[in-house]
Amino acid sequence: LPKELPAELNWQTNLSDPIFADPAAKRGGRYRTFVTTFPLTLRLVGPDSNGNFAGYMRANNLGLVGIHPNTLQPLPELATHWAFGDDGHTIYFRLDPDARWSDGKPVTADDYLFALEFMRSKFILAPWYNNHFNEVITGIAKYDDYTIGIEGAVAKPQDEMLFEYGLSPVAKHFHVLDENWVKDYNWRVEPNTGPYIISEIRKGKYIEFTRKKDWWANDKRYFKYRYNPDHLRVKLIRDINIAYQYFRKGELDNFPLLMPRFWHKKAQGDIYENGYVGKIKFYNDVPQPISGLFLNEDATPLNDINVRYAIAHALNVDKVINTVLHGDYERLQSAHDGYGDYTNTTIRAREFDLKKAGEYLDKAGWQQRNKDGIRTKDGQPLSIRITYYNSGHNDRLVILSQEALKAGIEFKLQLLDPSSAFKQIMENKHQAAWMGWSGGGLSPTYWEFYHSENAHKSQTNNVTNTDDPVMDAKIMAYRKGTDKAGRVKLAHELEQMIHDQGSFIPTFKVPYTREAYWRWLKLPAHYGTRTSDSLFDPLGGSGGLFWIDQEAHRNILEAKSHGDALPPELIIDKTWVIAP
Amino acid sequence: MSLLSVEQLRVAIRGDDGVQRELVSAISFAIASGQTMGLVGESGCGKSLTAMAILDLLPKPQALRSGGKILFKGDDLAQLSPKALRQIRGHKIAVIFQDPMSALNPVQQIGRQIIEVLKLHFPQQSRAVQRARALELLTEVGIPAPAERLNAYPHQLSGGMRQRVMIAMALACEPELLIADEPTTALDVTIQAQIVRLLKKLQEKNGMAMLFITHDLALVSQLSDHIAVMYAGKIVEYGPAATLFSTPRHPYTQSLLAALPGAGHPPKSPLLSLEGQVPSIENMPAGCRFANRCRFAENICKRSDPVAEVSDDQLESSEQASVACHLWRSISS
Amino acid sequence: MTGYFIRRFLLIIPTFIGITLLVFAITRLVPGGPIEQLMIQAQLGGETGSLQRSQGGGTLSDEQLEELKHYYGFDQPMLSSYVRWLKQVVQFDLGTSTRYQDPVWQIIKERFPVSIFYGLTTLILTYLVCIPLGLAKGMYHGSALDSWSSAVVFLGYALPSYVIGIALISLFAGYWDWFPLGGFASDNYDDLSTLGKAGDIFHHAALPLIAYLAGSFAVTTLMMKNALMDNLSADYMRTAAAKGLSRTASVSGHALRNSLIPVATSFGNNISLLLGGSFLIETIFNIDGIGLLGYEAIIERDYPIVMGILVISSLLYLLGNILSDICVALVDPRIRFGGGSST
Amino acid sequence: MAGDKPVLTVEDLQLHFSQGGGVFQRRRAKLRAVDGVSFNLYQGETLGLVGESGCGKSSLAKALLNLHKPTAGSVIYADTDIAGLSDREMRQYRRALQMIFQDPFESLNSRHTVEVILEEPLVIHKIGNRESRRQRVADLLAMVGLPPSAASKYPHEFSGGQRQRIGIARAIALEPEILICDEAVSALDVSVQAQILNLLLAIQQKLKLSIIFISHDLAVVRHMSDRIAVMYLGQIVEIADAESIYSSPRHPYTQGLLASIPRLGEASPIDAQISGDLPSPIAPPPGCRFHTRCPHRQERCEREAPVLQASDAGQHLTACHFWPEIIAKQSA
Amino acid sequence: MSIFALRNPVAKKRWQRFRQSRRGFYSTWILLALTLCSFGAELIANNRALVVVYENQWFFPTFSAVNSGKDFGLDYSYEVNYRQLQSQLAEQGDGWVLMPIIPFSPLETDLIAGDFPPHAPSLSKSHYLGTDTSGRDVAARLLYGFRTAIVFSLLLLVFNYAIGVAIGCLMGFWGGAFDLIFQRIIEIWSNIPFLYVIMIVASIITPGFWSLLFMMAFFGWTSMTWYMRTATYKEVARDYVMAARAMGASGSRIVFRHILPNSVSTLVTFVPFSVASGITSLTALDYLGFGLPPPVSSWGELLKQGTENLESLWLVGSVVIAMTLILMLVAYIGEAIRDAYDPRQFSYYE
Ligand SMILES: Nc1ncnc2c1ncn2[C@@H]1O[C@H](COP(=O)(O)OP(=O)(O)OP(=O)(O)O)[C@@H](O)[C@H]1O
Ligand SMILES: Nc1ncnc2c1ncn2[C@@H]1O[C@H](COP(=O)(O)OP(=O)(O)OP(=O)(O)O)[C@@H](O)[C@H]1O
Ligand SMILES: [Mg+2]
Ligand SMILES: [Mg+2]
Repeated sequence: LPKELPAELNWQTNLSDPIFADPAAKRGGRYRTFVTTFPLTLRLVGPDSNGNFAGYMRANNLGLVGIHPNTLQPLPELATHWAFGDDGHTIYFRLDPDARWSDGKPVTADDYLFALEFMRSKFILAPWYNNHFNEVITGIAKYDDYTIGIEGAVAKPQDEMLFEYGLSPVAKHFHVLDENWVKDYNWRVEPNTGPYIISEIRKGKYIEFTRKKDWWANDKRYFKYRYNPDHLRVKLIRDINIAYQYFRKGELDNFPLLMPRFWHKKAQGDIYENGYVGKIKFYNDVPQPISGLFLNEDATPLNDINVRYAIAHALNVDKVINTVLHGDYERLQSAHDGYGDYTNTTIRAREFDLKKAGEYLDKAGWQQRNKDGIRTKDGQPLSIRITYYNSGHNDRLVILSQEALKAGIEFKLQLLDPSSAFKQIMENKHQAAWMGWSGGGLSPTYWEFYHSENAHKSQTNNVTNTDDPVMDAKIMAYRKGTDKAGRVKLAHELEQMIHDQGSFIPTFKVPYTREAYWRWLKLPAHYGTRTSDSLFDPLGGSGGLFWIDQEAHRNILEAKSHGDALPPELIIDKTWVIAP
Repeated sequence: MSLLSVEQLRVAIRGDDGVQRELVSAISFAIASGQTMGLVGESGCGKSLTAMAILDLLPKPQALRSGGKILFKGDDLAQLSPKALRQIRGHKIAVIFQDPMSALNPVQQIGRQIIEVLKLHFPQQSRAVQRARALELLTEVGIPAPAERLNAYPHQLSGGMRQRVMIAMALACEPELLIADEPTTALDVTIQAQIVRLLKKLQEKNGMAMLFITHDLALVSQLSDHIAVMYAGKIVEYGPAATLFSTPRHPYTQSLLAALPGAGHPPKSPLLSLEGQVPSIENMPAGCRFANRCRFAENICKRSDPVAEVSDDQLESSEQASVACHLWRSISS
Repeated sequence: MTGYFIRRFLLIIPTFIGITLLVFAITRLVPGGPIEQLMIQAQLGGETGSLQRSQGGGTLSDEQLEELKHYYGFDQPMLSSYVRWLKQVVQFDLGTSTRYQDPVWQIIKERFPVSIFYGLTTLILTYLVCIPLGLAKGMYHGSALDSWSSAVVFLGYALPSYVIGIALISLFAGYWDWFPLGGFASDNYDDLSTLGKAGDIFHHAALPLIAYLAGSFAVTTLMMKNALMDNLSADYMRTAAAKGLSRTASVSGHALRNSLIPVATSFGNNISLLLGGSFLIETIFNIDGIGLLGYEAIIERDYPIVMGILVISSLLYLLGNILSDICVALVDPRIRFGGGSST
Repeated sequence: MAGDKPVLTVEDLQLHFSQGGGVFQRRRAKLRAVDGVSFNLYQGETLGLVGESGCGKSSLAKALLNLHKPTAGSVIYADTDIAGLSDREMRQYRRALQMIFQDPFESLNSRHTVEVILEEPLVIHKIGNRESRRQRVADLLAMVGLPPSAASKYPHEFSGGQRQRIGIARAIALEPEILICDEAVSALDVSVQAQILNLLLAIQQKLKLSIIFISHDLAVVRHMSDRIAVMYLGQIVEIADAESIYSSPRHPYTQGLLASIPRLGEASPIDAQISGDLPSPIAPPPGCRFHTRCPHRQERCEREAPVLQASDAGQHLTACHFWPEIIAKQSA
Repeated sequence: MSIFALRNPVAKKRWQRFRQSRRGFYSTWILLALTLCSFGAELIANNRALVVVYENQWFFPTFSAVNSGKDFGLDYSYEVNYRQLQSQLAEQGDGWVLMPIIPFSPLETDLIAGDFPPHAPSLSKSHYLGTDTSGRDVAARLLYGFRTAIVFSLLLLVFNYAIGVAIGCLMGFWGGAFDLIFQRIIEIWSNIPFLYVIMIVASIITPGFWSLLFMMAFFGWTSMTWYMRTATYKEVARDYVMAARAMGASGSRIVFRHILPNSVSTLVTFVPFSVASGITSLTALDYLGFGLPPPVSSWGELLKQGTENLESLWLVGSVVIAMTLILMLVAYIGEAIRDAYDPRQFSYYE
């Protein structure tokens, strides 16, 4: 990073994209939702800071720039302007002088410098952050109180750099970094920059957020009309089925219905028929988790590509979708879906086809069948152990193994608890792993998953042990590329190679979100945005769009107590649906 | 008139197979005030059942009184209401049981157990009076340091003392009839002798009648005015203590006496023993129950059950005596 | 007698050490301890949240692993860290939770009131119901009352309590709305009057209590019934009858106390259940009790909490055993532990 | 009758049980069940052993057979001191020393048939093959007067007398030299008792056994014994041949005991009877152990323990300081 | 109640008394019948036909190796769908198929077009108790699950008793230091959190039938030990043991020939309750997901599905009714055995 701010920087900002909140939104009310485990800490980093409550905490910390949920263009958040250095891996930010911590102190460059120091500190006991902020972000410079520069490790396309190398500030005046930090800051409410701040904690019961009175960003273009409820109450309800009972009684405002069983079977009855509660299915367009069956190429007989292909053809994913999944999920066609241009849409996952499976197996020498109908080679039955950790997937795997048996392949299902399953997989002791990696970012990553440097080693993400020099070269080229078009091309090629390798069998994707909600919750005209994970997310970059209509609240309660029926509501929105 | 007269008493037991079998069949005897009647017989012949049937203390539902009358001062105990019967139990008729350990409540102080009877039958008495009476009773039965013993638990006493406590309890209401069911079987000879002396002394003092059950022939002969010999649920011979053992008539009584060591037998000489076994309840013979072991048995014995006959040579003396044997006349001659 | 109990207390020590040492060793063997959890977290990527999450993460260096091991105390050999732990325990310091970062004792203490409330109420209600019921069943053995109560009691015994819990909550809280859906008290508990508070707690406690109780009736009731039947046929009952006592009087005056002996024996064991609770019921009814804490601690490998609960529960268990003996000695004068002369 | 050489010599035998106890208890109460017993047993004789319940008769029997390891003293059999031998070393002597137990219900394993029960001693001592053992079992049954069909039955199917016969058959299966009958007939009725006594007498005749006959029934003991020893609280207080014990008992306890037996047709004598209970063997009274119940006790009795001795030259031994005086007083 | 034991008159008496208590006696027969049924489960619930007659050839698919579709002139080479074959042959008329009463295997997912699992009970579809969330027949899974549970708990019982009896017996027989040490060990043992151990094993191997069984036996033997210890102490003091020693019997002979047979018989009274607890704990483990691996039929898994899908009442209903039924039967048997062993059931009052 240069000592002085380079003069000829091209400062950019974005105040021209359409706003995505609804000006009709009304402030006020208390929004009630739930988590299934009570947070163990309010820290954002360090041990146990990754529970399902962490999202609420993180979403209350703005970044330097955000992403427009529909156009995917960068938006100003804590920075008003940004500019890129010549070397291809530095960015400069002009900070918004309006930005304030929740305790009223201004957010300045020092808080960013401190953030890096903080994230690199041993005291936070967060090795992943330590690594990330050492290896990915290599430097930070303060040019004045409201101008900073950040240097990343490698050159990337500009849009990716903005998010990869972006940084959230950490309130310097709040933290004392020493070996007691983890303990001392466990339950302290850290100053934040977002719209809400924790106002009440009842351990084991609920946590309540209250909207800041004069939030500094209230009238900023992309924050206006958002984050409407005055209070958010996050209740602890440990059992999801019980949580649904709470929702049914109106003690929760909405309930996610992603699971087919909830959408189709549970979400029925008078509250729906009488129109007190509405249902919505909203298609979105976000990177899909990389979920499927990962075959370990180091484990016989999976080293044989024919066997891998055969397994792919023996996997009746469609049947699973059409039965236990109620036709709700869709087939994931390739490893990386939902990445816009990067996604290679020409790739089709291998279809369930017993004939093809049979041919591949014959070719691989598994011709005989034993008395149970399982194919054998040299007397050994063709039996594949599938390691998984989610007992909720029993149904799916049971159907898959039934169907695979028709092709003469036996699946032995090994359900382990998550830690044990990961341990096994990380040590490459698995044969096939049924799992999903969370999807994210703007473009796919390949190095961790497919580069030979990570193959045949424990504790890497290359769980298929793919080891192909041609692929290695392309991965390195892709990693280094800054030109989007070139990277897209490489990504398409790599995606094809992964498909040809046959060691990852893609399974499902869920290109939508589904909710049930009491009708006093109001959504904007278009319900959500392209990247809405959840329509009733009260916080976050694409959230906070809904509001509570107090009058409707009264009316619905009244109608309910009298048993009056309102017109039922079922919305299916396909604005963002991607044609296959 | 006799105080208690039992007529044709029958007791049946329900076996594990659910079939009822008569274990005590048609027993009759009578006890007059101030008299002691001894009931002897082998173990298991039905002595206890007879005794328990009198006060309806049979284990239910396994055992039940299946017939007969029990006249106590003219009232049939078998016909009394449970409430009326309770008034008699412990008050007019008291019982001492064989095993003093299990017959006392192990978790209650003995004083309380004694006072309980008094409370029940003399509710008008004050606590202090009852306590004094308990103390007096313990003294009377010869328990050393009785005041301390009142607060003792049964397990803290020796067998002999426990049996004395039982006796004290039984005597608390000065009953008119005392049923003593093998009160000394669990005790040693020296202790037994003490207890027997005690009972005799108390009987003389209170003038109560006593039904004394044992299988010890010698003991019963020392204690009783009349003796009934039971065999397999029947009284086979009945008579005054003075003559019954000196001139036994029933072959069973005879063989019992012959089997006793001592008296007529020089040491190390063979004793006269009774071979065979008591018939089991499951297959009681139709005829005389002793027939299978009787040296004199004839055909008639196997066929018909002998009824108790009054032995006529006793008629002159006012004492009642009877034998249940077809052949007793020929045997004794 | 005192000597005997002193000896019993001393014997707690080796047993206690045995239990804790064994479990301590197991905690070292179980995969997925806090370090591995951190490794997984690192592997899967650090953050969650829409676009900003990354795909997969990196691995930890050996140096980092060493540091973590040091932080959690895993760098020491098993035995020496056990000794260190034991020393702390002796000074009433149960350590710090690896998940909550709070002192273990404080975390457990926070959950005591709820657990003890349920434990104690269950215990009391069990005895209040089972003893009279067992008595009635014993006295009227074979009657219609006996058969039907057996059927009901066994039904409760056969159904797992969590199934009962779910059924209850779905019906009475979800469908009919008679009871709240869970929790220990209303959110506005503090504003209520004393009477209101009690009512509120009962209102919340009714369903979980039924779930807890349903299974516990069978054992105690049958124990009571069997003991009573044994005593009804005891010789001293015949003595009581011979005294002229009525049936009720002799049962209440004699058989009852003797029949309580086996129930008293089980009393001490139940003490440790005071804090046990069932984590499934606690999950269903949203009760923040010790059972749930323990279960989560095991699943999440929060060893200090596991060990802390173990310390408390095993001490309670061991003391409960002694308490049982004391109870029995109180009910049964024949028992004088230690064999010394007692007259 | 009695041979001159004793087959068994018992000297100062003691058997103490420790009461209670546990790891941390240092002081244990000692129960002196047998406390210094000496006597000889001669070839072919029957030695009766009487005394009240709890005076240590069974304990003495078990100590003799090493079933409880004696605390002190010696039991000389075949020139060996068998007291305190280990179970393994003891095994070779077990053939010669056998015992019949008091309770015929308790002492037979109810899970085994009579055949198994009777065969067991032969199996243990590896006598004969299966065939010959079967034969022997049949012979034994015949000897004790049981039908051959009894072999396949279980003990529960027999009456008390029959069960005791099985017990006797088992004891004589190994043709022992010495047989200890520990209250072998106490649990039986008179009519059955007579059978068993006759059987024992017959077997003794046949096998030339030496018998120690334990009972608290003095009439029975008298009928069976050549010599009689009277025990009180772990010690022998009087030992003499049966005739002289019965005709001229010297020890006040023996006298009381004899007077306590009810006799057919006789009223019980009121005098010379013993009152009170047996003191606890954990804390036996000092001096003469009987002094707490003795009608003739004097101050010396409380201090000084009498020795078992014959004050005259005869074989009638008594442990009492004052027996000559007492006898004199009584005959007066 | 084996035949040889009945020769012993005591056992005979107990058997008689056992038969006296009607409820327990009938329960025994019902449970026995159910158990036998479950052992023959393949003949009751199976997707393979019992008999196929095709072109005058007889096939017995239940007992033979897998028949490929081609064997019956179908166009696929994997295992025949006999239900289809049945209707097909019925139409064509060149053969017939006899299916078991429940024509589904417990692992088979039968998916009905136009509806999503779980399917409600239906006679016409032969899903008498409906299907679970993967479309597997509930009745079939109940039956097979019962077999697993009963075999599991019986084996568990054998292991627990074998270890518990051996150790308890030795504790009672040797007494002293051995007794004292084992008392402590047992106390320690019974305090180990069981879930923990299951998790260790689950992390090293998938908990299968046998591993789970060994685990549970490893921690379950303690309760029997206490009982055996007291029983042995009691037996050792009895005369017949003394008699055996007087004959010169060795320690092992005394233990194995005398003490064990006498003290073990009463263990029968505990058997029903051990069986019940075996079944419930297996169900609980399955419910928690620490039990048998899928797709093994298990009641716990069905229960879990049922509680999560309360609106599909047949799921939770059938498993709860089945569990209640079995456990009630077991409890009644237990009562009857107790009555048979301990007949002192009388009072001195009416
Ligand atoms: N509750 C019962 N159930 C079954 N049988 C019984 C019961 N009570 C007694 N009997 C049987 O009745 C018979 C007579 O018993 P009872 O107690 O009257 O004999 P007893 O003459 O008093 O014998 P003992 O001298 O042994 O006391 C015995 O064979 C006994 O087995
Ligand atoms: N195994 C034992 N452990 C401890 N004390 C014992 C044991 N066996 C016997 N005793 C005690 O030793 C004393 C003598 O008992 P023993 O059985 O020898 O008496 P006994 O004369 O045979 O009595 P009985 O006539 O009742 O059989 C008694 O106080 C008894 O309680
Ligand atoms: Mg009797
Ligand atoms: Mg004895």
